Amino acid sequence: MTSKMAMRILTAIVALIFLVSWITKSGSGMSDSSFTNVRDGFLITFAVFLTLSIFSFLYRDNPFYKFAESLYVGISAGYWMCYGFWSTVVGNFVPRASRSLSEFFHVPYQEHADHILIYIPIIFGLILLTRLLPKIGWLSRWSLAFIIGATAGLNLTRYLRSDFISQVSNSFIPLFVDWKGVGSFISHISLAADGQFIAILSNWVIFVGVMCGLVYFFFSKEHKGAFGVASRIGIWILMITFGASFGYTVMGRISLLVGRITFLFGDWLKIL
Amino acid sequence: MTLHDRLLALDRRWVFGVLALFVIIPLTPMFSNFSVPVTPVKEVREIYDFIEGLKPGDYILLSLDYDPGSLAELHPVAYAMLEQCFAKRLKVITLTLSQTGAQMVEEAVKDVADSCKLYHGFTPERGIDYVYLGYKPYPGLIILGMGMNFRIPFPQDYYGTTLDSIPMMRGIKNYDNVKAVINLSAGNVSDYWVADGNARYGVKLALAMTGVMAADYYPYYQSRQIFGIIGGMKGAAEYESLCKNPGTATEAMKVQVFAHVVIIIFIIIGNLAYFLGRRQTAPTQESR
Amino acid sequence: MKRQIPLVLVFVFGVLLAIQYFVPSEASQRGYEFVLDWITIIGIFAMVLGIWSQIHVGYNKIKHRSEDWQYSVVTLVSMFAMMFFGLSFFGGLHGTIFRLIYNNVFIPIQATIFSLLAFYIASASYRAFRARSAVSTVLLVAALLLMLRVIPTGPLADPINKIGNWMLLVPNLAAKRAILIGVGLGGVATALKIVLGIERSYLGKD
Amino acid sequence: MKYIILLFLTCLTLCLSQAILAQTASLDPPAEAALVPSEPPAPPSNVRVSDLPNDDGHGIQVKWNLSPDDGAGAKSVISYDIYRADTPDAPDSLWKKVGTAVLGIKSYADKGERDAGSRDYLPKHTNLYYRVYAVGAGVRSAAAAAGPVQATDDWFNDMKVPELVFCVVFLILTVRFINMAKKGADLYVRPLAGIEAIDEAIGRATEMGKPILYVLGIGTAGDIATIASFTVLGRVARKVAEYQTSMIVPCIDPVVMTIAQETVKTGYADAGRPDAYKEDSVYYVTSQQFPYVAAVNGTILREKPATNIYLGYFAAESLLLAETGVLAGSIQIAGTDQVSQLPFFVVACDYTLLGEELYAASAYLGREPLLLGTLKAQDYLKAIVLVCMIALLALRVITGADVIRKPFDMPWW
Repeated sequence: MTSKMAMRILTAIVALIFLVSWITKSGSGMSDSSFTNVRDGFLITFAVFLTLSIFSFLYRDNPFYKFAESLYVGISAGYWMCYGFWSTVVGNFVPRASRSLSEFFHVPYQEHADHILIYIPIIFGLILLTRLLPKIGWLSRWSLAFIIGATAGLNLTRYLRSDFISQVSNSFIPLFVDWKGVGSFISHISLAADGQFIAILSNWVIFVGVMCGLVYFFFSKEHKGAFGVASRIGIWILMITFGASFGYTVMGRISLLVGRITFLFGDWLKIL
Repeated sequence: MTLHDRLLALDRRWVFGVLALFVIIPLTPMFSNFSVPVTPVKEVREIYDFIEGLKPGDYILLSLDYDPGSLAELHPVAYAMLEQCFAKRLKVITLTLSQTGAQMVEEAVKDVADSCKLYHGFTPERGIDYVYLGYKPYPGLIILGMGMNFRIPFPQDYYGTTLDSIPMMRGIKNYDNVKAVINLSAGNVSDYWVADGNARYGVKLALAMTGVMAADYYPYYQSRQIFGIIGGMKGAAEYESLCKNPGTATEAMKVQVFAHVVIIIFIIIGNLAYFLGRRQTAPTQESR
Repeated sequence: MKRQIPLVLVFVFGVLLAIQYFVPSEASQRGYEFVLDWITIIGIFAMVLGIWSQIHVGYNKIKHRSEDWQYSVVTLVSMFAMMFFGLSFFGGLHGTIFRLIYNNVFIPIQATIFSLLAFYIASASYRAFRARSAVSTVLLVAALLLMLRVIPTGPLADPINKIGNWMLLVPNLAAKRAILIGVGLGGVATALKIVLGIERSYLGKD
Repeated sequence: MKYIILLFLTCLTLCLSQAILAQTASLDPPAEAALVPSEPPAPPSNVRVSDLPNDDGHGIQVKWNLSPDDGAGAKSVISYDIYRADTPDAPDSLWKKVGTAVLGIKSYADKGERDAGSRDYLPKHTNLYYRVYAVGAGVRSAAAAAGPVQATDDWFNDMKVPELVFCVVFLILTVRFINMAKKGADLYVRPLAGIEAIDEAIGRATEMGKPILYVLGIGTAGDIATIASFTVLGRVARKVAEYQTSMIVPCIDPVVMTIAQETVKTGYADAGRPDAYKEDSVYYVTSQQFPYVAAVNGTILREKPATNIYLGYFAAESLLLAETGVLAGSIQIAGTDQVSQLPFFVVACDYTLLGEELYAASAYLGREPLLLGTLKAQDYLKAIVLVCMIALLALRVITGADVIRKPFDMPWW
C-alpha cells in the first residue's frame, strides 16, 4: 500500500515538474507565434520526459519506463507500417500491378514491366496469409519453403568469396619480410614501428593467429597435446582481440551519453 | 559481510550513478578552469610542426571532407588548424568533397576568419588570405583534376568568382604551388587523397579523421605516404593543445578522461576485491 | 502434400539460386532480380501477419486484464495514431505531424536507449574484467591498454598508443580471419543442410 | 583488403567520371579556354574492342595504348573519353559518350543497361564501333574508330571457378560423411561448453518454474545466422516441451516470426505435446532495432526468464540485451557470426558460441548422423586449408620465391 502511495506521489511530482517546465519553456521561445512556442515547449519537454523515463530503467523497471517503452514500440510499429506501405507497396508494387492504382497514388506506371510474373509472389503472399485460417494454415508452409529455399540458395555461394576464399588467400603473407640473412636481421633489430623486426613479428602473429584460430574451431578432435596448445594460443589471440575491441569502443559509447547529457542540460535547462 | 564481499556483490546502480556523476561534473562551470593534460603523440605533433615551420605567404590546401554527422570529432581540428594558419599568415585554400558539408564548411571558415580579429588583431580577407572553392562531386576526379590545374574542377570559387580574378590565386596552378594538403575526412575521400593525390602527384599529405577510421590509415603513416594523422576526439584535443587553443574537443576529452578513469578504477576495485576474497577463502579450500 | 511440396520448393529454388551465382547470362540475372523482388513482395503480406500478431497479443492482454494491460493500450493507440497520421491525407511520410512525432518522440528515445550503452559498458567491465584465469587476464589487459590510450599518461602515451594500434591491426586481423573462415564454411554448411532437406524443423510435423 | 577497396573506388570513379567531366566542360568554357595553351595531346593508339567476358551480354571491353603525352611528352593528358556508335563513319552527333578513364588507364569496360528503354542501353548481338579520345584541358584528339564488335551472353563466370571447386569438394565430402554416418560409423565431435549449457539451462528453467527467452537477433530470414538460429530454435523448443517449461520468442521481422512459429510448433509436436504450444509465445514486436531492444529489455525484467538465449545476427543491441539479462539474474547463452559484437557477448554472457559454433549448434543438439556428417565435412575442409597454408608458406620460405603474391607486403604497425 505504501509503495503504491509513494508511486502516486512520485507521479504527481513528475507531472508537476513537467507542467512547470513546459510553461517556462514555452514562454522563452524564439518564434513570434505563440502557438509554435507553446508547441515547441511542449515537444522538447515531452522529449526530456521520455529521455528521463528511459534513463530511469537503469535504476529499475518502473511505470515511466513502461510507458515510454510502450509508446516507443507503438510508434515504431506504426512508422514501420507506413514506411513499408509507402516505399514497398506504393513505390515498388503498385507501379507494376495496376494502372489505375498508380494514378491514384501519383506514381508513374511502368509500361514495360513483366506483369504476369508479379502475380507469382502475390499468390505466395496470399498463401502465407492462410495462416490466419486454422483449417488450411499448413498451406502457408509453401511460402515459407520458397523464402527459406531461395535465401538458403543465395547464401550458399554469395559469402564464399568474402568470408572464405579472400580470407584464405590473404593469409599468404611473407614471414620473413626483406630477409637479408640472420646477421643483417640481428644488427638491424629495433622496436621502430616500421622496422623489419616489427613487420616480421606482425606477420608471424597473423599467420600463427589464423592457424591456431582455425585449430580452436576444430570440432572433430579433443583439445589435447600439441593440438590443445595450438587451440590455447588461438583462444588467446581471440581474447586479445575481444578485449582490445571492447576497450576501443568505450570512447564511442561515452560520446553517445555526452550527447544526451548536453541535450538535457544544454538544450533543455540551458545551464551548461 | 566483509568489505570485499560487498564490493564483489556491488549493486551496478552504484556503477551507473558514479559514472553519470563523473560525466556531468566535468561539464559544469566548476570545471571550466580544469584542463586535462594532453600529451600529443608524434603523428599529431608532426602536422603541427610542419605548419609552424611554414613561412608567411606560403600556400596550404585544406580539404574539409566531412558532413555534419561527424562534426563533433572534426570541427575542432578544422577550427584549430584554420586559426593556426591564419595566425601564421599563410594563404589557405579550402574546399569540401562532401556533399552535405558545403554550407557547414563555409560557415566554419568564415567563423574562424571573423574570430581572428579578436585573438590576432587582424581579419583574414577572403580572396587575399583564403579562398573557399566549395563542393564538387566525384572526389577522385576532382583530386586528379586539381593536380593539373585548380581551374579544371573549380573554374570559380564557392561564391562564383573566377579563380583568375581572385588575388591570391594568381599564378597558383596546382599542387606544385601548395606546401601541403591536409585532408579532414569522415569517409572514403581519404582513400582518394592517398591513391590519387599522394601516389600520383606526390602531394605532401596529412589526414585528420574520425576515431573509428584512424586505425586503418596507420599503415600509410608508417610507409610515410602521409606525414601525420589526427585520430578522433583524442587527436583533436591534442591538436588544440598544441595550438594552445583549447576548444570543444578539449572540453569533450575532459568527459572522456573522467569516464575512462572511473571505469578503470572500477575494474581495479573489482580485481582487488576478487583477490582479497580469494586469499581468504583459499586456506579453507585446502583444509577441506 | 503437406510436407513433400515444401521440400521440393526448397530444393528447387535453393539449387536454382545457388547455380545462378555462377551464371552471368541475361536470363539468369533477370531471374535473380525477380526472386529478390518476390521475397520483398511476400514480405508485404507478412507485414499483415506482423500487425495481426501485435494486435492479437495486445488485445488478449487487455481482454484478460493481465498484468500491465494498460501499456498494451498505449502501444496499440500509438501504433494506430502513427498509421493514421501517415495516411496520404496528412502528407504520408512527409506529413507535418508524422515528422513531429518522429523527431520529438522517436529520435530522443532512440538516442537515449543507445546511450544506455555507456552505462552498460561500464557495469560489464566492472563485473567481467577480473583476472580469474589466464584467458580472462588477457582479455582484461587488452581492454585496459586500449582504455588507457584516452587517459593522459605523459611519457607512456606514445608507446601505449602504438601498442593499442598494433593490437587493433595485427591480432585483430588474425582473429577476424580465423572466425570469418569458419563462418564462411559454416554458412555454406547451414545453407546446404536447408537446401538438401537435412534440416527441416521449420516445415512442420504433420 | 585495402587494395580491393581502392580498386573498387577507382572503378567507381571511372563509372562516375562521365558526368563530372561533362559538368566541368559546361561550367565555364571561356575561363578554361583562357588558361590552356590550345595544343591537343597526341591521340591514343591501337584501340582494341572485344566482348566483355563473364557478363549478361550487354558489355564491351575497350583497350588502347596510352597517348605519348600521358605522363610523358607534353604531359597534357587528363583523361580518356570513350565513344560508341553503330557505324564507323557516323557523324560526330551520333557518337555517344559512354565513359571516361583517368590518365594512365589503358582500358574501359562499357557496361550497358539491359532494358531497351533505358539511357545506357547497350544492345546485344549488334555491331558496335568505339572511338577513344585523349583529353587535355579543353582540347582532345581521337584515335581511329575500332570495331565492329558484338556483345554476347556468357553461361559461366570463370572468375568463380574457386567457388565452384569449393562447392563441389564440400558436397562430395558431405555426402561421403553422411553415408558413413548412416552406416553407423562413430563420428566423434568434441564437447562444446556453450551448447551443453543449453540443456542445463532448460533444466534450470524447469526447476525455477520460469520461462526461457529465445532471441533470434535483428536479422531477416535472409541472414544465414537467422537460419542457423531457426535450426537451434526447433531443438530448444522440443526440449522445452519435453521438460514442460514455457518459452518466449519476441521477433523483429514478420517473416522471421512466421517461420519461428512453425519451428516452435514442430518442436512441440516432436516432443509429443502439440497442445502445449501457444501461438502468442512467438510474437512480433516491431521491425526497428532499438524499439525491439526496449521491448525485449522490458520483457527480461518483468518475466525474469531463467535463461536467455541470443542466437543470430546482432548489432549494437548485444550489450544492451546481455547486461539487462545479468540484472534479471538469468543464465545467458549467446552466439553470433558478427565478429564486432562477439566481445560484448563474451564479456556479459555466461556462454558464447563464437562464429562457426553457432552454425554447428544444431548438429550438436540434434546428434543426428546427417547433421554430424556436414559438421565433419566442414572440419575436413578446414584441415585442408590448414595444410595448404602451411605447405605453401613453407614452399615460399624454402625456395625464397613468391608462390602466391598477395598485397600484404606492408608494415602492419
